[in-house]
Amino acid sequence: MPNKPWLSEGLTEKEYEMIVDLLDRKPTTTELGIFGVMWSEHCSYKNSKLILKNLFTEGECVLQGPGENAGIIDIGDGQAISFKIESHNHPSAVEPFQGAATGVGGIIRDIFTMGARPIANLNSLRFGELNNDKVQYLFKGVVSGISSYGNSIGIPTVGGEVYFSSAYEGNPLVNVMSVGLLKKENIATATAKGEGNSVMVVGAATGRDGIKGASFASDELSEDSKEDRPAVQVGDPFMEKLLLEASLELINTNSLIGIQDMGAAGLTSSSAEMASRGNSGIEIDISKVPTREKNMTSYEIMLSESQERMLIIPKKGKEQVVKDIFNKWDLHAEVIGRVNDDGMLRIFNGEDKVAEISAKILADEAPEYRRETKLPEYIKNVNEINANDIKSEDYNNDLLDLLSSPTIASKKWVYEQYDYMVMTNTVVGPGSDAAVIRIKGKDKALALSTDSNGKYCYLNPRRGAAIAVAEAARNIVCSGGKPLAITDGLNFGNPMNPEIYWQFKNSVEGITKACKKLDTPVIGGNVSFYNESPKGAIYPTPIIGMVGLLDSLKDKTTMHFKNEGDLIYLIGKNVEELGGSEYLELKEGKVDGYVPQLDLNLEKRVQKTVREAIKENIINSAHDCSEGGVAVNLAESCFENNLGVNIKINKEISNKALLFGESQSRIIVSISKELASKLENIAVENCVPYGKIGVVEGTQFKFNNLIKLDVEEMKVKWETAIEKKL
Amino acid sequence: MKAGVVTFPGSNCDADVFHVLKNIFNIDTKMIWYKDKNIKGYDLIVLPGGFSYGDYLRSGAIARFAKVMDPIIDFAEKGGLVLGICNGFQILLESNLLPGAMKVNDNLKFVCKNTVLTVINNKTPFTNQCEKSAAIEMPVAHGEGNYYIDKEGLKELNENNQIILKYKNKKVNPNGSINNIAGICNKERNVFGLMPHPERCSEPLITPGKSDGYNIFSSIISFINKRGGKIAK
Amino acid sequence: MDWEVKIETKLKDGILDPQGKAVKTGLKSLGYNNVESVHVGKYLELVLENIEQKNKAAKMVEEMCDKLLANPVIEDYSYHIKEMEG
Amino acid sequence: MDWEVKIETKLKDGILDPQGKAVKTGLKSLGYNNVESVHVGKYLELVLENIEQKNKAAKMVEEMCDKLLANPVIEDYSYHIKEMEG
Ligand SMILES: Nc1ncnc2c1ncn2[C@@H]1O[C@H](COP(=O)(O)OP(=O)(O)O)[C@@H](O)[C@H]1O
Ligand SMILES: [Mg+2]
Repeated sequence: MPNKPWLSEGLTEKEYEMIVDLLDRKPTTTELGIFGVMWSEHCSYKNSKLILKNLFTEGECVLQGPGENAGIIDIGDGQAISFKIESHNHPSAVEPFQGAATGVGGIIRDIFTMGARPIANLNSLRFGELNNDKVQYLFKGVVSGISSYGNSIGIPTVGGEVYFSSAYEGNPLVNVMSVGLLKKENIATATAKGEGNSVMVVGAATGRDGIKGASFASDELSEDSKEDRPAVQVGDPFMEKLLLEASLELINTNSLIGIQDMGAAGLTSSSAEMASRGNSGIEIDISKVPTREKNMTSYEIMLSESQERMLIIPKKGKEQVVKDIFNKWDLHAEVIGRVNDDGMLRIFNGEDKVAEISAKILADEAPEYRRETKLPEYIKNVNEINANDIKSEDYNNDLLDLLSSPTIASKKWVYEQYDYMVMTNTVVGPGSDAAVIRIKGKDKALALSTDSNGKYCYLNPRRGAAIAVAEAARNIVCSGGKPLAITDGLNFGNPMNPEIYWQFKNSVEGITKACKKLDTPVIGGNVSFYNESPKGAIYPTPIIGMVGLLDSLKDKTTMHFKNEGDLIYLIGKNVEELGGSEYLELKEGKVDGYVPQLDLNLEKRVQKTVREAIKENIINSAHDCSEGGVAVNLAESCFENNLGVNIKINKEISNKALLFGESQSRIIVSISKELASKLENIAVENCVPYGKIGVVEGTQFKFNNLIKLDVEEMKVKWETAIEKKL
Repeated sequence: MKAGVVTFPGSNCDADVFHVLKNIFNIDTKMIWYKDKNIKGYDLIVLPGGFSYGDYLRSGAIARFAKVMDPIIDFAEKGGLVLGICNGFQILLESNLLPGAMKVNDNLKFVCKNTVLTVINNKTPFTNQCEKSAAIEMPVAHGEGNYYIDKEGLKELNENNQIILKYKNKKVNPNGSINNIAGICNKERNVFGLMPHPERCSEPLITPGKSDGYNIFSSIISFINKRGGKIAK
Repeated sequence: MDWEVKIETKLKDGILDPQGKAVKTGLKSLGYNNVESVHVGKYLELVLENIEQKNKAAKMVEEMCDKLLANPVIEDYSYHIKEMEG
Repeated sequence: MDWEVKIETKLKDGILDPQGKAVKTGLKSLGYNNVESVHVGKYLELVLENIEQKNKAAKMVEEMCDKLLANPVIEDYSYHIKEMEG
C-alpha cells in the first residue's frame, strides 16, 4: 500500500485512524475503497446529517419519510405517491449529455425501487450566462441528455425550471425529480433480513464505469476533472425500461423481502445499506456477479457504478420467480450471496475473503461533523436598493428586455425536446405554474412544481429558502391543488468553508420554518456539496420539489387569460422592494439588496383565498407573481391566447417596484365581472389585501401610462429569446 | 370487434393506445407480446409509439425482426387493419409494409408539440370520420420523423391517394418530411402509419377542444363494424 | 478463424443529410472554411468468430447489412474485413 | 489541393456501448451467432478544399475532431486522408 493510502480514497488521516480502530486492524485495499465511498459525503451525509435532522418531516400524509430510496405520501383511495429529487451536477459538468441522462436514470430507479410506477419527471437546471460557448455546450448537452433518457424510457418530463447566471458557470446544476404512483399495499423496502435468504443482482452487467463516482461528487471541480474520465457513465434507457417493467412485475408478486437500486457506490452501498436497515449482514461472492469486462478486480466490482442494476433479497424459495420474470425481460438475475445474522458485510472472491466489515459501521457510523459557520463577508455589504438607484429610460424596453432575458424567457426550446405527454396523463404540461397529472380511473390529479431562486438564497439564505417553499406551494395552489409535501435538493459549495456552511445551515432553517407553517413536510431529498469552480462557489441553491393534490379535475386552473372582458385581480400586497430582482440585475448588473419580505401568515391566507376561489369554480386563471414582477407575470398570462390587458393600479410605491419588484405572496387572477364580488368576499373573509387592477382586453399590453406594447411583439421576443442565443 | 396492441421490448405508448381503445371506446383489446407467433382473431393490430429496443440503430430496425412481425405481415397481407403510430410507423417502413424510410428530424432534435394537419384522404378505413381537407390537431413526439421517399415512390403515393395526412404547411412541419407528409397508407388501404399520436388527443379531458385523435379511432371502429368484423379477401 | 469487420453506412447521394448539414455549419462557425461537404453516417465494428473463409465472412456481413445494419431505401454501406490477430 | 477525409469515432474501451449491445442482440436474434462483439460509432466523410499539404489537412482534421466531431471525454477517433481525384 502507498504511504498514505487514505488519501486516494478521499478519507482524512483521522478517519483512517477511526477505521483501523473500528476494525482493530489495517483495512485491505478493497475494504479501504469501501470505506472511502461509504464515508464519502455523497453516501454518508457526514457534513449535513446533524443539520438535516432539524427538517420538518412529519405530517398526516407521510407514509415514508427520509431514510429510504424515496419518500411516500398517501393520496387516498389506497393510492400513494413516491417522489424524490437528486442531483447529477458534477457528472454533467464533465459530460453533459451522459451526466444528465444517467441522473434521470438514477432518480427513476429510486422511485420504482419503492414499488411505484414513475409517472412524471421534473428537472431543475442552472447554467452560466448563455453568451459563452462552453455554457451553450453544457446547456444543449444536458437538455438533450434528459430528453434522450426520459423520452426513451417513456416517462413524461412535465415541468421544471432553468436559470442562467454566471454563478453557475463551470459548475452547472442538474437536479431531476421523479414522481411515481403505487398502491399502498405494494410499498417495497430496501431491507435485507432473514438468515440464509439469497442476495441477487439483477439488470445490467457490471463494468468498470463510474468507479468512485460517489467520491467524485464529493470534491470540487478543478482543471483536472477532465481526468476523471473513467467516472463517466453511459446510460441505457432501454435497459432501464426493461428493468422498470421487470421490477414492478416482481414487486407485484409479493415475493420480495427487499429491493434496492445500485446508485452511488454501487454494490457496496446497496449491500451495506440493505443489511444495516435489516440489522443483518450480507455475504457476497463477487465472482458470481455478471461482468461486462474481463479481469475485473474485487475492488472494481464492489465500487463500479454501472447503471441499471438492482440488488434483490427474495423470500425463501422465490429465486426462480425472480429469474423467470427477469429472463422474460431478457435481463440477468443471479444469486450472488446470502443474508447472514451477524451483521457483517463479507465479500469473497471465490474462496478468498477480500473484505469483512460490519454493515452498520459502513452505513450508519460514518463520522458526523458539525462544521464551523461564519457570517459571509459579502452579506455584510448587502445594501438596500432604492428605485432611484436604477437608471431607466423607457419601461417598454425594460419589459421587452426582461421578457427576452433567458432566465425569464419561455423555456419552450427546452421542453419541446421533452416528451411531456407520454402516458396520456398530462392535463397541464410545461408552461404554466405547476404541471397537472391526472390519476387514471379517479377524478383526481397531482400538481407538481420545482422552485428555487439562487439569488435570493445568496443574499439571504434563510429567507430565500423559505421563499422557495412558499413559491412552490403558491404554484401548486394556482394550478388548483393542495400542497402536500416536498423533496429538497440542496446544492451548495464546499462545506469546509464556514461561510458556505452558514449558507447551508440557514437555508435548511428557512425550509424548516416554511414547511412547518405551510404544513408541507420534507419526505426526502439530496445534498450536493462542493459545487465550486475555480471562480468560486455557486449561489446556495436549495431546490424545492413539491407535490400537491387536486381532489377534483374540475379544479384544474392555468395561468393563461381566457376571456376578453374578464377582470384582473391581484391578491396580496405590492411593496416597495427591488432587492435581488431580475430587474436590478438586468439594468445595473447587480445582485444586491434586501430579499423581498416573506410573511408566512399572509402567504397562507393568500393561498387559502385563491384555493377557495378555485374550489368555488369562479376564477378563470391564476398566476403566481415571481421573477420579473407584476409586469412580466401579466405578460406571461397574455401569451397563450393572444389577449391584451389594460392595467390601472393606484400606486403607492415607485413605478419600478410596481412594475418589476418581486414582492412575495401575490397571485394574479382573472374572473368574469359577475363573479368578482364573490372573490372579493373570499379575500375579505381571509383578511387578505387585494385590488382590482385591470381588465383583459384587446391585443395590447397597457399598464398605467407606463407601458404600451403589442402582445404579439412581446410574445415573439419571449418565445424566441433562448433559441436566438444559441 | 377485437383489437391487439403489440408490446416490443421498450415500447412505451402501448399502454396509452390500450387505454383509449379499452376505456374510451370500450373495445375488446389485448396486449400482444413481441414473441407471440399466434395472433388469431383480431380485427385491428396496433403497433404503438415509443421506442423499441431503444431504437439505437435506426428506429424500428430491430423490432421489425421480432417474432410477432411474421404473423402481422401475414395479417396485413390478408387485408387485416394495421395501425402504426410513430415508432409503429417506423416499424411498418422497416418491414416494407409501407414504402419509404425515416430520417432524423431536420433540426436533429426530438420534438414534442401539437401540430396542425390536413386530412388529404378521408376515404380510408382510418379517416372515414374525418372531414376531407379539414385542419386537425394532433401532437407529435419523435426524433426520427423526417419521412423520405424517392421521386417515383412519391409519384406513386400521390397517384394512389396513399397520402392521408400532411402537416398543414412547411412552417408547421416539425421534422422536414418530404411534401409535409405525416401519414400514409398502403395501396390496399389497410395499413396506415402516421407520426402524430392520435391516442394522445382522444379524450377531451386532457386535450380540451382538441380531440381529433378520437376520429381516427372511431373511423377504424366504424369501418370494422360495417365490414362485420370479418377480414376482407 | 476470427474476423474484425468495419462497416460504414451513410445516406445515399442526393438524399439530404441533416446531420451532415449541421456538422458543416458547426465547422464553418468554428472558422474551418475549407470544409466543402460533410456526410454523417454510422460506423460499426464487429468481431465474427469461427468462420473459416474470408469470403464466407464477407457474405455474412453483406447479408447483415442488407437486412439490418443499413436501410437499403436510403443508405449505402461499405465494409472491410481483416483477420483478427492473436 | 482537395482532400477526402474519412473519420470514425467510437466509444473508449470500458465505456458502456448500449447501441452496440442492442445491435448485437438484434443480430443474434436473426441467427448470426458468430457475432462476438459489436461497437457502434459515428462515421463522417468530409471534403477539405484548397489545402496545400497533407499534413496541414491532417492537423486540421485532428483539431476539428478534438473540438467538435468527437467527444474527447468518451470517444476515440481515427481518420484517413486521401487526395481527391478529378
Ligand atoms: N436534503 C435532504 N432532506 C431530507 N432527506 C434527505 C436529504 N438528503 C438526503 N435525504 C434522505 O437521505 C436518504 C439517502 O439519500 P441519498 O443518498 O440521496 O439516496 P440514494 O442512495 O438513493 O442516492 C434518502 O432517504 C433521502 O431522502
Ligand atoms: Mg437509492
